[in-house]
Amino acid sequence: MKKVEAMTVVSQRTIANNIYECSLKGDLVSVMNEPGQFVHLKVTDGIEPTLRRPISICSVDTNERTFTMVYRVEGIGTKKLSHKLPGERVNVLGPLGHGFPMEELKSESHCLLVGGGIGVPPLYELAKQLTSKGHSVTAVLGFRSKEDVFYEREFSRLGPTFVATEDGSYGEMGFVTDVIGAKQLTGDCYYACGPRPMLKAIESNMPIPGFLSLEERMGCGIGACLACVCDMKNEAGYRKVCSDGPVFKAGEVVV
Amino acid sequence: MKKVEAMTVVSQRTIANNIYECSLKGDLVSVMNEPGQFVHLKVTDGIEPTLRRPISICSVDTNERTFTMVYRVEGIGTKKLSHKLPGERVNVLGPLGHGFPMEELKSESHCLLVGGGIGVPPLYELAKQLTSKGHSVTAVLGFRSKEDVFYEREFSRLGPTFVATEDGSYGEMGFVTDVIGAKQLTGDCYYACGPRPMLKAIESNMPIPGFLSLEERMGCGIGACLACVCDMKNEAGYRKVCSDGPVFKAGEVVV
Amino acid sequence: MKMNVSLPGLDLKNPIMPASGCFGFGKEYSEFYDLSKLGAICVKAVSPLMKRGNPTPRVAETPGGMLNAIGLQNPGLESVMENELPWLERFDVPIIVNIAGNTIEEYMDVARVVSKAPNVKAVELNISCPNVKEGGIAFGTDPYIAKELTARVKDVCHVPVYVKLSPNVTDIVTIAKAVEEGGADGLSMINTLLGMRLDLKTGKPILANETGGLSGSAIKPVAVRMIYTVSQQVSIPIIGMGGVTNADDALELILAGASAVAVGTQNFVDPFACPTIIEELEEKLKDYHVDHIGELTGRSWRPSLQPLTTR
Amino acid sequence: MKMNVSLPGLDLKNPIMPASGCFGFGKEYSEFYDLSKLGAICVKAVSPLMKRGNPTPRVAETPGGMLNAIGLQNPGLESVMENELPWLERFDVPIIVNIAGNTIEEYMDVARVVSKAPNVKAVELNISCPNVKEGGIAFGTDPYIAKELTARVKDVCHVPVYVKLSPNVTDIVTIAKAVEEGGADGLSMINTLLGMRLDLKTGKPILANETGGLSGSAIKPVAVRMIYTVSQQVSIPIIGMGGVTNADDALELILAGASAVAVGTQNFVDPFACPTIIEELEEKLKDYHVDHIGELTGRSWRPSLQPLTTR
Ligand SMILES: Cc1cc2nc3c(=O)[nH]c(=O)nc-3n(C[C@H](O)[C@H](O)[C@H](O)COP(=O)(O)OP(=O)(O)OC[C@H]3O[C@@H](n4cnc5c(N)ncnc54)[C@H](O)[C@@H]3O)c2cc1C
Ligand SMILES: Cc1cc2nc3c(=O)[nH]c(=O)nc-3n(C[C@H](O)[C@H](O)[C@H](O)COP(=O)(O)OP(=O)(O)OC[C@H]3O[C@@H](n4cnc5c(N)ncnc54)[C@H](O)[C@@H]3O)c2cc1C
Ligand SMILES: Cc1cc2nc3c(=O)[nH]c(=O)nc-3n(C[C@H](O)[C@H](O)[C@H](O)COP(=O)(O)O)c2cc1C
Ligand SMILES: Cc1cc2nc3c(=O)[nH]c(=O)nc-3n(C[C@H](O)[C@H](O)[C@H](O)COP(=O)(O)O)c2cc1C
Ligand code: FES
Ligand code: FES
Repeated sequence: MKKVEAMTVVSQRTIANNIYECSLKGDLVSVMNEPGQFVHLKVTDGIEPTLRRPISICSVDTNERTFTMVYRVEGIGTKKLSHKLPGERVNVLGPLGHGFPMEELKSESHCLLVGGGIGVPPLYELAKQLTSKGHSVTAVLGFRSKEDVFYEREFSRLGPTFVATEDGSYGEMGFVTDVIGAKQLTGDCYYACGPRPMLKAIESNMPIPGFLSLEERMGCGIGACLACVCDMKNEAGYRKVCSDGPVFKAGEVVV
Repeated sequence: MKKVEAMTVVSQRTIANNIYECSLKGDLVSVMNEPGQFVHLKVTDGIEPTLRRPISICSVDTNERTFTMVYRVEGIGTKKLSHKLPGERVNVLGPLGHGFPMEELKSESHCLLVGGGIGVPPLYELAKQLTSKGHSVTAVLGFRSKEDVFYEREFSRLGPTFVATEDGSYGEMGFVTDVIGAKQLTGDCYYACGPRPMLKAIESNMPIPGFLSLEERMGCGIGACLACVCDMKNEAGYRKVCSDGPVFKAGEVVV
Repeated sequence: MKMNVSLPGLDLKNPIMPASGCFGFGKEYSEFYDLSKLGAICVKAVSPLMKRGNPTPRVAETPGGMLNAIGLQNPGLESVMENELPWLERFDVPIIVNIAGNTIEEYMDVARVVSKAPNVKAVELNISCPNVKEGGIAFGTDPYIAKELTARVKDVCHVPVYVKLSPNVTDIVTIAKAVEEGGADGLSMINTLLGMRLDLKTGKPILANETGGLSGSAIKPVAVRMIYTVSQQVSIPIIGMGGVTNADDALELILAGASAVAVGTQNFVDPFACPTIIEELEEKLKDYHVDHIGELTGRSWRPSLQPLTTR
Repeated sequence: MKMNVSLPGLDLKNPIMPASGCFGFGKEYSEFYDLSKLGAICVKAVSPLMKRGNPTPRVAETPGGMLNAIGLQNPGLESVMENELPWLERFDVPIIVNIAGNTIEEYMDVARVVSKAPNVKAVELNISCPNVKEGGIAFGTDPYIAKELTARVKDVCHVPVYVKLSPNVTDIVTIAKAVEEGGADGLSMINTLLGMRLDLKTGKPILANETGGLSGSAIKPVAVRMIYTVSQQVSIPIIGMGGVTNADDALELILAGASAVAVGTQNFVDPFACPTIIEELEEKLKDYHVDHIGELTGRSWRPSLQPLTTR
């Protein structure tokens, strides 16, 4: 049976402009094994805010029974989350959804990881697992501006890492797709997570197979409320981002 | 011009079953000089709960710029208040209303103070001010049960103090009116605060002049919304508990 | 046995059930607890043919509540009969099928068929969905149509018929009485209030459908007053819903006049909402002077000489 | 001068005013700040004779909001003319008098008289109070009566007439159009939603009046959707209200279609609510591509080629 757990905050810090990194400890970590899955968080008792908030799992430390999230403070939910201090509890439903599949990779594949903004975090656990399985990774991370950049160092440790900023204040100027084009980056497959326009551009430009992680406003997070559906490309049906995704094979759904 | 202030919690402790004593520090203390006035508290940012909560001023320390409240945890508002730790802020509107009048007392008057449950706190600052002005006080404090009793020692320091409990588990068994009758307590006047039935009984039984402090569900707390009106006894008009009261001369309004 | 409730067609172990649209067809929540614990399950609206629903975003949050504009997406009658209802047979729990249609005939078509499924013990006519262009709410705002619809569905339906009322009306009592006259066996109330949110950056509605249905704590006082008013005017039982998050909220709806209570939005907040409320409710009942929860229904207006609580 | 708004009868320094019933006749709040800062002041409902209102308790809290059943208590026309309105003359601020009556004649009587007071620049007909037995809400649910009332008051009133609509109706557009046809110069919307709370210990309603009017954050999505819908169907301006607690909420109502915004419940939460919102709003305007706040009215549905915000 699935569970929810009041997990304990073990660390909380700012790592970029409005970007926080927070680690939680608890039993649910033992079942967090697919990179790209997310948790659905209740950041407060009571009704303000009412709904849970979906946040990706950024990295997992099974030994310590902790996992880490990286999130941007947007509105009331993420703001309240950012106020949680070590020792306080956060109610966690998860891990939810289907993550980035790695089973079908040939051994020693080379994977291109493309992340934009708060789409970067789930790629980090993916990068760790890919490299530990003997694959190699190249990361292309896009941000708005210099002060928004995070986790460049972490990714660099796992493979070549390129950073793009929209205003050119750090790394390459432009979008991730510009960098990919300019540096002619490629691989056996790609994994991408970020804003819709980025995913659209990647999907239509990349000649190699790939996987896209989608975002959608959610209610239940578990597939029951039908808030988060997206259309399939080639059939009449639909997919739920929360339970069928958030990761889909490029070409499967309408981005 | 009146102000609101984010005052700082300097202490918070349990003093009886579900009863908390909390002191706040700030500039508003300088204008808290009428015993029987109350403050209207916003215990949280946001909408849960939405409204302020009225709590009596129990004692004032002008030198320390602190005042103390004693309150029972009833529902969400008082519960959230009880969770505030020293250093945290509480938004205070006040002091509000009219307190217990002392100007018309002849010198060295004897005053009977009658309090029931969470009606006891405002009488404490009153007792302090009366005795410091040279009057004498006798206090009759009623509670449900032994574990609900508070401030007996504090009142004893200022004058003879009788405690009644409904179940007889402490002090005299019965209601405050029973004690007053049994001990034939009287004085030049009385001041009473507590539940409606108690106030009614006191008003109709006491042959001496007196003052009653009323409670009513409030909106604004300042006289604008007309939530808290009570009828006058002898004329067609009405009074607002928050701004004309909470203290009324016995016989002025319908209790 | 303090908690069981007997309603037309429904023998409930307890008065708590998930509300339609907030529990899918049960599969997802069955991964959290044994659905046999529930008083009943009210499944997502079923229409004759598969419905794609509205474009996304379909939900937006509001103070103390949420807006949804799912638009009655569902796999359609045939698939529900073949896949969803048989799957639910593994649980010892009565199923209520919520029905949506564009025409009276469509409601009849679905009712005729689903009411033959062995575990379907009642149907609920959704005449109050604010999120579809045709049918839905139109049926719920006109007492004549509401009555006619109820009567025609009654003719073809093999199980009792509950009609789910919209709160977006001037006079809910008239509608309630009309469907009672039409032969309804019970009422469900309330569906969502019509609401809307704007994105302050773009200035546009957050929901692709523009408006949506408001649910959650924010609407509870509206539900209480409607159940209180209607329960005094009709003699058929009411399944109450609207903003129930805990046992106290459920009690409030029951005291107002509901015989059973459905939990909607709170399932999203806490997947264990229903079983938790069932446990807490049983515990709370100890504070009340009653042998049976049914005695609390409508106690806000039903005269009684006894004090309600032991405290 | 980005913030001034010109409406029939009203030259507002800014679009923010306290809502009727949530500010008395201004005296209490004048002890907190200079009332001349306000766009306007809408005073408590005035009836021909003094009204005692309902028994207490008159307020109860709900999730994200509150219920009130004040019952239009007020000192009556004469006292308002003699005491309240002259006192308000010390401030440089237009006054809107909210009018309540049991009959059309009563509305007319009050309008005829108050509209002669020098600082009264508009009246607001409260045809939507849920807390009185007669008049009040009845006028607000029947489009024919609403139109008739508006027209008759227009005949005798010396200042523009705004009509305050009830949200407790099936079809608010029909009512809005009816009062527009009746000659209304503007609309105020929304009044409170009908709601209720029960005391779980006694089982009885908390409010002595049983039901009350729901206000506060909880109702904001209902206000947004009604203003959005109505503003597209009428050509008279709308004073928007319902759940405004900060400048963002005010902006949401303006984008939905309001030309000015009234703040109700939030005055109780923060006596400085109105001046604070005025300041924040002026600050926020910098993020919008507009020279004047009026350009934001109805931008949720008004076509525009420009992006709304600079961010
Ligand atoms: C599968 C998934 C994984 C995500 N992972 C991350 C992550 O690792 N780090 C991170 O910073 N953000 C992530 N997001 C986005 C994050 O959920 C939103 O930023 C967050 O919900 C905003 O909540 P808020 O209360 O701060 O903002 P508000 O604007 O107050 O939220 C209001 C409502 O809108 C919803 N909402 C707002 N923005 C989004 C969004 N982009 N996606 C989905 N719902 C939204 C909220 O959940 C809430 O219901 C993820 C979203 C999804 C769907
Ligand atoms: C002038 C005045 C002075 C008071 N002084 C004290 C004091 O010194 N110590 C103390 O413990 N209590 C005092 N009270 C009572 C106190 O205000 C309530 O216990 C408190 O508001 C309950 O809030 P809650 O959120 O905990 O309970 P809830 O039941 O959740 O409150 C719900 C709503 O009901 C109102 N309410 C509930 N009970 C009362 C009540 N008895 N009087 C007025 N409003 C109520 C709340 O303010 C709130 O709006 C005083 C009340 C008044 C009017
Ligand atoms: C996401 C969502 C989907 C819903 N779908 C339906 C539906 O298909 N049929 C229906 O009758 N009601 C539907 N409802 C309304 C609920 O059944 C319920 O009446 C309403 O949400 C109020 O209860 P709550 O406040 O507990 O959520 C839906 C509500 C939500 C939030
Ligand atoms: C205590 C109280 C008294 C009110 N009295 C009146 C009134 O006399 N006349 C009126 O038209 N509206 C009255 N209202 C309704 C408000 O003017 C406003 O329409 C409603 O509260 C919604 O706004 P809010 O959510 O900002 O409070 C009253 C509201 C409250 C809370
Ligand atoms: S969020 Fe409920 S189905 Fe995906
Ligand atoms: S609480 Fe508003 S007038 Fe007393």
